[in-house]
Parts: sequence; structure tokens; C-alpha cells
Amino acid sequence: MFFIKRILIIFFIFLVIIIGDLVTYDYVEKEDKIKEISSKMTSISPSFSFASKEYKKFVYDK
Amino acid sequence: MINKNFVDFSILLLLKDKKEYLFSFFIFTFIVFLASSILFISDSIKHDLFIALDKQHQIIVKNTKSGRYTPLSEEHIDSILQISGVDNVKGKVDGYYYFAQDRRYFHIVVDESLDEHSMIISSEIKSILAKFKYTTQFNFLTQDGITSLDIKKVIKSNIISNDVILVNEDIARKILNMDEDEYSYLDVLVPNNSEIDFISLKIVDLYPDIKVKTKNDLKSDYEYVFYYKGGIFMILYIVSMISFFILLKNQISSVFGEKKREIAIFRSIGFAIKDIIFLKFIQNSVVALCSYFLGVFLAYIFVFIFGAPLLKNIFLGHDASHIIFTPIVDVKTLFVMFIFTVIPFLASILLPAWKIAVEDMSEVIK
Amino acid sequence: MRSKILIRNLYKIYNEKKENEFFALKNINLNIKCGEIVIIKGISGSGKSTLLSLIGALSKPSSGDILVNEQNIAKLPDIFSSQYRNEEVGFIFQSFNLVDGLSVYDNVKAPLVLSNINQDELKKKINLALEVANIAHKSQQMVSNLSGGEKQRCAIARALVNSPSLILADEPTANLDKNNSLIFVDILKKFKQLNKTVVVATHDTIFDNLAFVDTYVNIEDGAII
Amino acid sequence: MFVKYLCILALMFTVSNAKMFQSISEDKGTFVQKGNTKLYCPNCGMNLPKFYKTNHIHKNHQYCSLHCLAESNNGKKLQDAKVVDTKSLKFIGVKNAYYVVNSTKKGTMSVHSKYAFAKEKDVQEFRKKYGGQIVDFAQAYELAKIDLKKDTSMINTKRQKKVYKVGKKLYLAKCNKVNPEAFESIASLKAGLKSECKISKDKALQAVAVYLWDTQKLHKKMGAIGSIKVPKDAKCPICGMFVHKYPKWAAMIDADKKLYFDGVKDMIKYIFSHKEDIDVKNIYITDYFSTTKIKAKDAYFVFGSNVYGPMGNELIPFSSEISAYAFKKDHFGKKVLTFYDIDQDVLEEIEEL
Repeated sequence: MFFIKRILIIFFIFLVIIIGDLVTYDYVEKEDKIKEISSKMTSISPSFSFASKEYKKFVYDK
Repeated sequence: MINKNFVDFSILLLLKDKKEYLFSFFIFTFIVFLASSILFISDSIKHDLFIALDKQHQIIVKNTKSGRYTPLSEEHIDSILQISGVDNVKGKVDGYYYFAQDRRYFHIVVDESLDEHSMIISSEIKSILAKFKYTTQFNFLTQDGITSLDIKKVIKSNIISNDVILVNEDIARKILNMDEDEYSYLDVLVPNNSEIDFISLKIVDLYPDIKVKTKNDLKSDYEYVFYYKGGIFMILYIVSMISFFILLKNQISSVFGEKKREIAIFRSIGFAIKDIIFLKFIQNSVVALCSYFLGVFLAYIFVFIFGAPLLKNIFLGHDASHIIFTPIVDVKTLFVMFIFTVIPFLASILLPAWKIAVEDMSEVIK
Repeated sequence: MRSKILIRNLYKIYNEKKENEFFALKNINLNIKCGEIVIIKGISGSGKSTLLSLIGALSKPSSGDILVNEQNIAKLPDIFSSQYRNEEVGFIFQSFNLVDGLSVYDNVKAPLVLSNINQDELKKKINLALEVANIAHKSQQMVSNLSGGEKQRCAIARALVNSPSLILADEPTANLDKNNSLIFVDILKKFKQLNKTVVVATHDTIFDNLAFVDTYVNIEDGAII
Repeated sequence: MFVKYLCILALMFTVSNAKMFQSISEDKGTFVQKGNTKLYCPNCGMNLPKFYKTNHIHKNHQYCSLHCLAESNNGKKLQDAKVVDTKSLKFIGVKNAYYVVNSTKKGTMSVHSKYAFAKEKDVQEFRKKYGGQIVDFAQAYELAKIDLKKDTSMINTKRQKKVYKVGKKLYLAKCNKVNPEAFESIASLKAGLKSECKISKDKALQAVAVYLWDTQKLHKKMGAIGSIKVPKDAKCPICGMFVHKYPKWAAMIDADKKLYFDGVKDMIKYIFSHKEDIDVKNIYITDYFSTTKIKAKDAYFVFGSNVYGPMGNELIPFSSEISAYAFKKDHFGKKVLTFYDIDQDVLEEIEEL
């Protein structure tokens, strides 16, 4: 039981960290930023390259 | 059936054999960590892209000539406007400027609010320009010579703005070498969603060279890229599946080998078959649950708090240091992962444990 | 006195109806009364261990009945035969069959974890058994660090911890030196005082002609002679 | 591979088309008008150098195209007009001009292009390259008059869908208040706006001028705005379904109590059973194409098409006759009806489909 309690406490700490991070993240701001920029673009293509060939095709061909 | 003494005793036995379980524990944790990291990253990218798509018009029109993209003209706008059901057509200037010194492309996007001497850049571009000592302004090399723009503002890099430079429309045309009546894309506004497909067909009918993409097409493209079948995902999933099966084999053999005698001892002192199975169930549940949650938690911290240092490059390429992943936790997929890892893990232990438990143990314990 | 164990027409056949069919026990009839100490003698392979594991419900007979406390354990389903082993029987094996990696205390605790008793009672029962088996001073030691005799006593403590009325010992002295064997004989005496029914299967001559033993049974080729 | 894709992408912007065929730079042409409206077509306000090769002159007015010439003279016979020779860029009398119509080069303000030449040699050369038929001025002028109706409707569509919106936005953002009533022509309005607005591009200025002229002086419609707002709990009185789920099909009777329907068909059914209480002016429906609120009495209904509403076959409403007929053609409709054409027989016919 002691062992299980110890694990639960560790997980609880993790959970607090994660929930804290989730709650404090400003989704609205990020969403606004993305929407702001995407409303200026016509055809959005993600601005990143991808390691696989298929992916590059997707970004730069379409 | 569940009693404290029994659970305690199971844990005691688990800790006794911790060396054997530790290997499984680490492998399991690593698999879950890897799989959920991939899941978090792809979900986060997908989420951002879909938000970006939200603001898009329903139909995007591009022109091609002999398989290459060519600009569209005012004439295209005029004729598409005549189609009934189309409410508005906007021509947009958008393209890529090659920055030869760093061998990379900048995405030039029009922002009408800017004047002719300033631009807005992303933080990623800011750090690239800073490498070449462009801290307050940047000189674009155009057909008519140098166009110098001041950096007015730096915006945060996100999935679509990472390589973006926002400039005035005239400047964009200058940088991209486009004439006044030329457009890179057309945005077609169709108020009635059910007419979108029909209207895009009509546009293609009008100009066979034109490539029409609807919002739904784009959406399904993104879905496809982040679908488990797509490229890198398949490889990663296969890797984790294979290592998972290795893990299972390891775990089963540990039950079959030395544990056979131990099980027989417990049977002789009065453990019923169900007790043996329950004992193994408790032990392996502890291992599996701990690994699963530890894997998921570590993946979250790795991806969203530390920004997925190595994995990020696989997904976003090497120039994505400024992109921050939006924390998106898809509980449904995590649950599916739970079902597909923890359940087979437990099953693969309990079946051999049961098999051994029902054997005649009088020979083993002599 | 009441019958503790009543065995009737007991057969144990290995590889039944195959080419290498082997009769381990043939038509055994035995009556052991409450509080009796019974020594089953015979050379190795004569079937005495098989008889013991049948009495302890570790395996099932091919035919015949074993009545313990007037209950036929030969036909019990697993869940009840396990309960019977747990509550009624204490085993002492030749190879001790302790769980390596656990302490003496935890080994003795093993039979008790199935029943939901509170911590104090658990401790009391274990300590009592350790006292009886004279191993209390080593209760926190790992069993792998014990000598043969200590292991034996640990096994005895485990057999006693649930205070069973029947104790089955299979070649208890085979792995022990002379001294420790004599200690076991003393413990056997103690069992007699505690009014436990004890069945010992052995070929050790140390058990010959003991005054407190009620019955000697000789077994040869699976049959009582 | 990576570089290859990027190169293709980069190339797409380096392959640029030449400027419009009609356009020349200002110093190469002849402009007969005086004052600040010198470079603007008096009929439409468009920039003359930009469409120079289709310019026509009549009584000191320089028009951007044959379309504008015909429109501002109401199709009267004109023998003293002058036209630009496409080759030499000089004005010649229309009587001596050869016109090439329907060539593959696009015209100005018209679906059929009309270019004039002084010499027969040049005509043949042009025709070889771009096709089309050679006609004289009288024939070309007739053709322009025939095209006038269609071209005007096209121009109006474009203005309503796009130019007014662009113009309004620019006017509100970059211009001082201007009263279009004070100007006698769109060209002078545009010239006046030049000083009132912070707009340098001719196209943008044109949009503002067209917007002000058409909507404030000629009082043309800007195109409907707003849709029927359906409350969440509104149920269709005929079929009992929640209407807010189908905003594209919403219809409304704006009486003492507002009634909402999930389609024209259900609304008509209701109207037939409550004929005496309902004023036709209060009936609103949703235009299929623009999803905006329009009055039922001005609408056109397509019946028997392959588009289904929430209640199956529907009468699909449109704000203009043109779009109704376009829809009928595209979606295999049977008939186009006005609101007053709809009677019990039509309703029965729908049910039978």
C-alpha cells in the first residue's frame, strides 16, 4: 500500500503540472494569432518541411 | 475478493522481482512515451491548421500552365464573378522569396494595413535575418534593384506564420515580380455551402487549366497527412508495435520460466487458480498502469513544456525552433492507446499464468 | 476416536490408457484417526509422495475416495480444494519450497494473505508460528541466507501459521544433517502435544521405532503391505 | 528533391504575363479631353490609357470602348466618330476603319472584342494571329448594341458582387466625405476624388467612384445584406421541425407573431390555409445562392430541381431572374415561377415529384 501511495503521489504531482500547464495556456491568444495570419493568406500551406517525401509533396505541390 | 493483505503481498512479490519487471516497465514507458509524443505533436499541428482553415474562403483557385503554377489575371476574376452562387472573388498576392544567403524561402503575404516602407516578420525570420546582421531592416533583391523595408513588428511563429513576411500589396508584387493585374490565388466566396462543389466544377469548366481546391479538400489533405497511414507515422507506429511485441514476449517468458515453481508453491499453500491470476493481474496492472501514465505524462512534459527537442525536427524540419505547440490532449485517442497497449499486455501475462496455475503442481514442488 | 482421513480403493495412474501407463498407487485403503501421527515408509518411487499429494489435494486421484473430516476431497473443484489446502493442511516439503527473495516473516505470511484479517491478528499468528518452529530470531532474514535446518523450520512455521489440523511432511529430513533431523523429530513430538494429525512420508531410519508414533505404514510399488 | 519543389514554386512567380493588350503608357497616346477628366472615360470613368486601343472619340468626348460610346449615345447612328488604330495608335475616322470582332484578344467592357485598324495589311496580320471576323464600323456598332444588354448585366453583376464592396471599404477608410450630387459625370467625380482620397492606384479610385456614383447618385442596390435570424426554439408550424438547424432554407412571415418555416413549400402551405391574415409584404425568404433575406414578392422560385431541402422537394428561391434561370439550367429545374404564380396546383405537383 505504501508503494502504491507513493506512486499515486508522484502521478498526482505530474497531473498538477500538466493541468496547470493546460489551464494557464492562452488558447484564445494563439487562436487569434493564427486566425489573424490565416485571414491574410489565401491558400494556407504549413510553413514547415517534413522529413518524408510525401509530406514535402503535400506542402509544396498542392 | 480484494483484500489489503493480498494486494500488499502482490506488491511485495513485484518489488522482489523488480529487475525482471524493470525492463518491461522501461520498454512499455518508452513505447507509450513515443506514441503519445507523436500523437500530441500531430494533434497539435492538426489543431492549429484547422483553426487556420476556419478563416479560409470555401474555394481557392490557382492557375497552372504546363503543370506549373502561373498567376491569374483580372479576367479570371471577372468571369468567375459571373457564376451565379458566387458572392465575391478576391485576388490575392502571395508567394515565396528566395533568400539566397541562407538558402531558404520566405513566404511573402500581403497585409493591407502596412505602408510601403515597413514589414512584419515572424520571430523565426527575425533570428535568421539577425544572423546576417539585418536587425532593423532588410533588403529584398528585386528585378528593379533593391527594395529596403523596415522591420515594424515581430510576430510569434506558429505553424503557418513561421516563414512569413507581411508586406504591403505593392511591395509584395515588386518582390514577387508580379504585374498589377496578376494574382497568385483567387479566393471565391460561396455563401451556400451546398453549392461549393458544384461551383468549383463550374470554374474548372470555365478554365480547364485552373486548379480548384475547396476547404474540404484542404481539410482532407491535412487529415491524410496526419493519418496513421501517412509516411513517418506508419514507420513510427510500426516501430512501436514491434517493440511492444518484443516486450510481450519478454514478459511471457518471465512468467513461464522461474515463476513456474513459485506459482506451484503458492498453489500448495492454498492459492486457488483465481488467486494466482489475480496476483499476476495486480502485479502487471501496476506495471502497465504506471508505465502508461508515466509515458503519457512524460510525453506531455516533453512535447508541450520542453517543446519536443528532437522529435520537433522530424515533424517541422530544422528551422522551427520558434514554433510552440498548442497543448492539445485528445483523451479519446489516449484511451484507444490504453486499450491497445494495456489490455494486450495484461492478457498476454494472464493467459500463461492461468495455464501454469492449472497444471498439476505436485511434480514441480517435490 | 473419530476418523480424520479415510482412504478407500484409491488408485493413481499416470499416462492413463497410453503405452507407458503407470500405476503409482494401487487400491490403497487407509484410516487415520484425529491426532494420530502416521509414518509412511518406503523406498523412493514407491508412491508415498503421490499418496501425500493426494491427501493434500495437490493432485487428483484416478479413482477412489479420500475423505478428510468426512468430506471427499478427491472430487472437489479447485476453489474448494485450495481453500482446504489453505485452512486444513500444512505442507512440509523435502526441498522446503520457500519463496526466495522474501524474508522468513513474509514467507510465513503467504498463506494468511488470502483471508481478510487485520494487521494485528496477522502479526500475532505469524509470531506464534515462528515461536513454535523456533525461528523467530531470524524473522527478518532473507530465506536464501538461511541454512538447511533454518529453512526447514521456516517451512514448518509456514505450515503451522494457519493452525491446520493436518500436517503433511514429504521426506522432511532428506536434506538435513543428523542434528537437524533430530530437531524435526522433537517438533513432531510437539505436534502430537498440539493434537495435530501428522502424516510423514520418509525412508529415513531416524523415524523408526518412535514411541509417540501411532501407525507405521509400509508402501511398496504403490501398494500398502 | 526538396530544392526542386521549391524551384517550381519560385518559377511560378517569375513567369509573368505582359500587361493588358489595350494598355499603353500615357505619353504615347492622344487625349482630346480637357481639364482634370482628361484621362477618364465620361461614361464609365475608366482610365483611357489603360484601354487605349479600344478608345473612340465623339464630339470631344473620348470613350474607353465602343460599349461606352454606344451606351452614352443610346445607340444613335454616328458617322463622325473617331477610333484608335490599334497598330499606329493614332485616331482615324470610323468610316475608313476595319474592325476585327471576336478575336481571342479580350475587349474592353464587352464579351466580344472589337479592335480597329487603318490598313488592310494590319488587319490581316492581326486576324492571322488572333482570329475573328473583319467588319466595317456600322456592323461593329450594331454588334456592340446587341452586346450592350448582356455586357451591362455582366458589369452590373461584377459591380454588385465586388466593386461596390471594395469601393465602400476604401471610401470609408481613405477618403474625405464627398457629395456625388455635385458632380455631373462619373469622370469628374473620379477626378474630384483624386484630391479627396489617399488613393494612388487608378483601379482603387475607379472602385470608389463607381461605388459613390452608382449607389448614391443613381441609387442602385448594393446587394442584400443580412439573413433571417432564426431563434433557437422556433418550430415550423407545418412540419414541427426546428428551423434553426436549416438556416439556408429559413422562411419567415413577419406578422404580429413571427412565424418561421424550414422551406418555402411549408410556408406556402401555411399561407394557403391562412390567406386572409397575411400581407404579402411581410413574407421573407432566404436566397439560395447568397443565403440573404429577401422579400418573397420579388423572388423567383425554381421548381423541380435536383436540390432538396429539409422537407424534400422544394421551391428554391432566388433574388434575381438571372440566377434563377442559371440555377434551373444547372440543376435540371422544371420551371421558374414568381411568388404570384404559385398556387394549389403547383403545390400538388411538388408533392407528386
